[in-house]
Amino acid sequence: MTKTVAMEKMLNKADLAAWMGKLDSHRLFSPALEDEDVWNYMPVEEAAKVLLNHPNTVRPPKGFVFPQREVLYEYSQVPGEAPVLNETLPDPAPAVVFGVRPCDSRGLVRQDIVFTKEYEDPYYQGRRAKVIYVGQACNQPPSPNCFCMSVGGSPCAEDGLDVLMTELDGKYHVKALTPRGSELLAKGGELFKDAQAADKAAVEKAHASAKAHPQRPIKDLGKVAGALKANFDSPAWDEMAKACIGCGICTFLCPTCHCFDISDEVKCSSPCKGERVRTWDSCQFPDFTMHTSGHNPRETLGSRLRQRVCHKFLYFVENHDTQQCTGCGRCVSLCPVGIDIVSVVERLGQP
Amino acid sequence: MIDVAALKAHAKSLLEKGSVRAVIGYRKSTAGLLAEPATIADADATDDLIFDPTCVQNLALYLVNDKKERVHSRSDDKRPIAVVAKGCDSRAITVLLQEKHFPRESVHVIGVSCEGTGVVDARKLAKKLDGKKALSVNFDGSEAFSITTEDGAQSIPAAEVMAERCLECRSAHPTLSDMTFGEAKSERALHAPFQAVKHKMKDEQDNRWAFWARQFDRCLRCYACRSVCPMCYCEECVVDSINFAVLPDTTADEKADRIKWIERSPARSETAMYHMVRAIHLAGRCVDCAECERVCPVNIPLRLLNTRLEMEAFETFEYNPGSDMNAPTLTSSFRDTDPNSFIR
Amino acid sequence: MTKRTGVFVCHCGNNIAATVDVARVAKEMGEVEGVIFSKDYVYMCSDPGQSTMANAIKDNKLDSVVVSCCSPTLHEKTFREVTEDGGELNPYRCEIANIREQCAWVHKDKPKATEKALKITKAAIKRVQNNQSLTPIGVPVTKKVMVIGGGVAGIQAALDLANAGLQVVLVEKSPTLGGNMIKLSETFPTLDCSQCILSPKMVEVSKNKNIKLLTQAEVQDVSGFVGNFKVKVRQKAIFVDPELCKICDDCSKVCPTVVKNEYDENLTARRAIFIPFAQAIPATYTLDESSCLGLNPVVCGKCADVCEVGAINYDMRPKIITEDVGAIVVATGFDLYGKENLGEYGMGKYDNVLDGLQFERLCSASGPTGGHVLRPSDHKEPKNVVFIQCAGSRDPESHCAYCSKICCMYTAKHATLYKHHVPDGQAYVFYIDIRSGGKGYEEFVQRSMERDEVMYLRGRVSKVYEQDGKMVVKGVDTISGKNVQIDADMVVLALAMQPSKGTADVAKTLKIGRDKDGFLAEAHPKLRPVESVTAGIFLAGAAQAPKDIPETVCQASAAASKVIALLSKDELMHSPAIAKVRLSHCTGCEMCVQACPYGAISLTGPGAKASVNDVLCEGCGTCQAVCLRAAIDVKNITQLQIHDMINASLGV
Amino acid sequence: MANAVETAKDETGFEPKIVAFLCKWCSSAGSDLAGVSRLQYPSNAVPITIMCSGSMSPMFVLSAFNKGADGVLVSGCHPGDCHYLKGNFFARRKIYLVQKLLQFVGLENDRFRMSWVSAAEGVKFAGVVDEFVKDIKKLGPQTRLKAKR
Repeated sequence: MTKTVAMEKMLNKADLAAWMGKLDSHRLFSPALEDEDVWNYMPVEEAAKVLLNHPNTVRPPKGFVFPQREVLYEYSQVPGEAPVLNETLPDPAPAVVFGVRPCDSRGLVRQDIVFTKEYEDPYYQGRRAKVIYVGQACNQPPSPNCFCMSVGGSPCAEDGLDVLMTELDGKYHVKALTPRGSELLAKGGELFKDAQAADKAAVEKAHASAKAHPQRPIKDLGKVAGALKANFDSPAWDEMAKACIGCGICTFLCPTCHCFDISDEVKCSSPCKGERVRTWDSCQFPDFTMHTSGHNPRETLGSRLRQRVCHKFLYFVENHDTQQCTGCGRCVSLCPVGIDIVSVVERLGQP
Repeated sequence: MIDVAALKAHAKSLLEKGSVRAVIGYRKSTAGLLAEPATIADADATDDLIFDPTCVQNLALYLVNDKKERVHSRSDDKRPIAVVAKGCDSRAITVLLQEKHFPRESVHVIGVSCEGTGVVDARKLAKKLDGKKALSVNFDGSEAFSITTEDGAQSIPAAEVMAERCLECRSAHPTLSDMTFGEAKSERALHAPFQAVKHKMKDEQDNRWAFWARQFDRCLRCYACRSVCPMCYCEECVVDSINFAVLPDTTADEKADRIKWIERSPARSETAMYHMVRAIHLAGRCVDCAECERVCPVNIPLRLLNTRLEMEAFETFEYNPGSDMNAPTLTSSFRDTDPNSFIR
Repeated sequence: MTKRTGVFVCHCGNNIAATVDVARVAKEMGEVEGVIFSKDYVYMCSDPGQSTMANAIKDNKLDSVVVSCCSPTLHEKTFREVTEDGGELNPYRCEIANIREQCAWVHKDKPKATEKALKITKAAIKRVQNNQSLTPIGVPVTKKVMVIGGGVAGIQAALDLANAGLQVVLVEKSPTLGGNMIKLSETFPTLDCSQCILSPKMVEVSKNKNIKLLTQAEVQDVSGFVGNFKVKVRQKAIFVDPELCKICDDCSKVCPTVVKNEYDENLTARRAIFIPFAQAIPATYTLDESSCLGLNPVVCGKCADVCEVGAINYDMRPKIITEDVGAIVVATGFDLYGKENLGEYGMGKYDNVLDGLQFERLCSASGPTGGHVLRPSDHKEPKNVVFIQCAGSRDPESHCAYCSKICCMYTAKHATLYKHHVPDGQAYVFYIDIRSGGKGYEEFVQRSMERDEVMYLRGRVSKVYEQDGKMVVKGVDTISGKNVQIDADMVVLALAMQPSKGTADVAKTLKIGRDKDGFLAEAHPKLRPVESVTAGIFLAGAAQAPKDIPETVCQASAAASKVIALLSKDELMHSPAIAKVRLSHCTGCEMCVQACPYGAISLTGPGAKASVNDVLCEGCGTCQAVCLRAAIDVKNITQLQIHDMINASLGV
Repeated sequence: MANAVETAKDETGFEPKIVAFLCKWCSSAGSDLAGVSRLQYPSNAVPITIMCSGSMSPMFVLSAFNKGADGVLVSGCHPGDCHYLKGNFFARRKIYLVQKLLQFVGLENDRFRMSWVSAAEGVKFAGVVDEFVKDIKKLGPQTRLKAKR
């Protein structure tokens, strides 16, 4: 990835709405309350109301590029004739997503690996090309269960972002990280002032203080993969998964999880007409690995917990040389029964 | 006030005597304030057991899971399993017994009374503490919780931070148990039963639809509500993508002929259908443990939906789920005097 | 899923074709997935239509067939036979799409009706494509019949059945056969003596080797199904051995207990040990436990002391008798409408207000007065008698809504008989209408008016009371429009008929329905009037509806002939379209067991899962709807099939 | 807003799609009688004959709405007249619950209806369908539970 020279600017908090106003060629999204207590990325309806003071959103922003439902193609067949397939590649209007936490953008980088590295998924890429991510550094931990630093990230990490904003006293420090990001800043024109040395110092201070917030550590991250491999057959998996209810919260809300299922949605049975769709799936669901024969290689909750943890800390590391966990803490906070991936890694991922 | 030490001792003696395979109870979690369910087979580990207002989960679920696991493991250990059960949990166990899900002798119910209060609602508590992190919550008499934060302990009227369902609970004392800890307090519903449902019913129908459409629209289809529900013990759910329950003699046709009532897409129509099927299948079986609502990551008020028909069961059909393990179920019985005027 | 479906669209002449574009239906259905043959024809049910269908099935190797035509109640059987006989295909591979009664006949707009016919037919195609081949289930039958009730209906049915060579168990609640009919004096319109015509039949029952008579017995429990019922009968102890009893009456003479005699409608008394009447069958004395001083020689024991043959045995105990039978005839008869309900006519208050049956006893030679009409209060001959019809009948506000059917005739008979007994007396009849349909009935009524000078007054009686030894009857004659007052010596009420007291219990035990008035419900009011809704259980006599003797006998014989036809086969064929459990999905929650109207489901096998008794199951699908796990389905109308039909009917 | 416009537009030529689940022994026979009597009623209701109203699974109702039904009718034998003794009593309780749920979620009350129609009530059957179609026409198309297809 080629890195352009970063462009650092300052924006008055009060001018955020004005900047957004100049981006009307794009659909704008920012974290907002979807319902009581439910933070989600919502279309910006009134820029003045965007405060960017959100805790961690319930959903990560992965849906912009990997929606829960993607139509792959439409099919139809007149009896006696050949079936007609009509590929439906997405062509969304360009969008800017504000307020993306660095852990989530790091999740995006991992999604990129999955959907572009070995196989270039046109659906993913079609959307990815149209979304610009404006990140926001976490001056305060947005969740009590943050552990980004334990998995190689940081509250001000820049990977996957086009722009990183850091809130300073009454201002935002806005750093363009990609050409797309620079363009975005350019649209703001006069609203942005060049960052001065004092500003840069303030940002560094803010970032340092953000990094200083205590997080739950994972010792020896480099040895976790090996340890997990060694503990593959440990009875502790079953024990730790005893309380697991087998829902999809941890995976659906994970910024890196990317598994899907493909099914046909029949619109009319005769003449035959329908859509082939790809929808999110979860390794925690009992039907995920179910064979037609009735055999299920991952029948137990323990084996499914192991799959989730090993995928993130072992298999992905082996295949792509990085963890597939960015420490957002959603799976820990939202697990109905307190299954805690950090505890699991501590217990089975240490030599 | 429940004597947790006595509870631990009872669990310990059960395991020491070998009269149960394991004890399902609560222990402190590393993930946050709320307790986590613990299945303890080692007598020494019973010291981890707790019982306080953070013990929100309905442990009846783990009896269902235990049954599934045992089928898989083909264990021939016939000893019962012990389970800590609050009033609502014990009602759930009663419904499971009523539906012959397991025999009475296979479970040793350690009843715990919520006495005058109930369990906390973590969201309410977080609001009440205004950002401060609660480290522990304990019963403080029959009307208050003692809450510890970094700033020390404070007593808060329980009603302010209690789960909604506890406020409407009609029987906080276990209806079925082999051993009970805590006092039976009969008068305790702080809110009128079905208050929330009745309030919602007053809305205009179009507004109600707007409300539910908004809820259904944000459903993730993570199925946490189904997974956490002790009554959702079907081998195969209407929303599952494939045939689950497969026996050696299941034919290819049977597998192919799986009816797709609901698509996997998180579209409003499909999500609405999923939640309504669940609600109708829970009619007369829902014990209002409200776990579905608690676990929902996007706060869909599922308790409101699922108690709607419980209200009918109770008020129209005089049926109270979890009160009698020998009664026929709500939908497999009828009375000549059932409502008829709604029929043309 | 079948792959070679044939569709046959019937014009029904112009009946369907006038409103449905049948050619279009045939064409469009030909394009539905899996349909390889589709044709319309002017009359599918005609011979050429049937052969078209049979040939098409064979020639195209069809594996499923839809006939789009009239209601399946008319020709489903026909087309399934064609499928099987001509097409050599399992008949359950044929389904009917009703586009006549449910479409062509009820709509006028041709395009719209055609749209609907397309949906109906497509739904049937979707259904039939998932039909299985089924074979009716053969069940061996028990060639034995139980008849419940020993009145004229039960007697007639039992005799007909026994004479056809079937074993019969005749169960009667009271100590003797005869029912209500044996209490009658003469019968209309011929005035032959009731006892004279019924007694020989009663004797015939007792002599017939094929009939086992159980008196003082009641059905307690019924299980099983058509062809194979198991009936538990509880027979009271009678404390007298009928084999030994010589009917000498020594016991009765010494019995110290006197109670009202129900065989004389309480107009006389009997002892605790008694014989109902001289011709009673079985011909034996019987000891009524409820009025006996104690069945104990220490307390009384007089009857046992005097019985020379030692027929009396206080140690007898009730017996539970279990009978396996193939069919059941229910003939539990009628009771009169409760007297207590008719306070306005002074019934039950004044001795001289009688009901019809009491009047019969007064007229009967074997009755309390030896056949002389004397009024109960003072045994004087009444000179003015008022007969009131519709006492309790045809009064939806306060009594029975229905017409009891026989009262017009028996009141005419009563008035006539009275005149024969008391030629100088005057009979008055209050009536609403006179319903005298029946052979010789109208003539009989006319004769009572003209020859016997019975005074018919059209109108209701408002009040009956006693004054100076007379029964004052106040009413209105609606023809003259005048108020009428008659100072009568006696009043006779033609009380409504209602099902006998035990009928409700019997219906519950047998699981057969009753109508709104409590009479036993027939399977079809016109076409199946002697069958109950439960296969193998038949109805006879006044328990089904008010009826007179000839009609009762007709129905009894009809029920018997239905049973004879049913049991003429060695095996009964049961519909194979029954429930089937998917064991993989069943969790054994027992909801289906609780809901099954036939008790056809039980939990069996390892893991205690639901299992359906093929013969008990009627295929209603109640189990299917209560099952939360889709673990039970009715064959050939499965949830998958209904799902597909819903889609088809919505054009999805 | 868009919905309101669509509804208004459709009101004139709107032909509701109705699924009518009829029990075989009473209501289907009753509709046959309506046919034999040549009674006229709107063609919107497509009959599906089921064995007994007791076999009416709530799933069928929900599915019909999901598949785009504007109205669903369930019709069985009068209480006490069930061919299968008591199937309709189970149906009555279950349908009552389904109806309450649909209403609570906000589906218009008039879209789901149950009736008792005996084999002798051809006139009643025609009346029930006629009235149902009229009521649904007033409501316009059912959009709330319908899947987008």
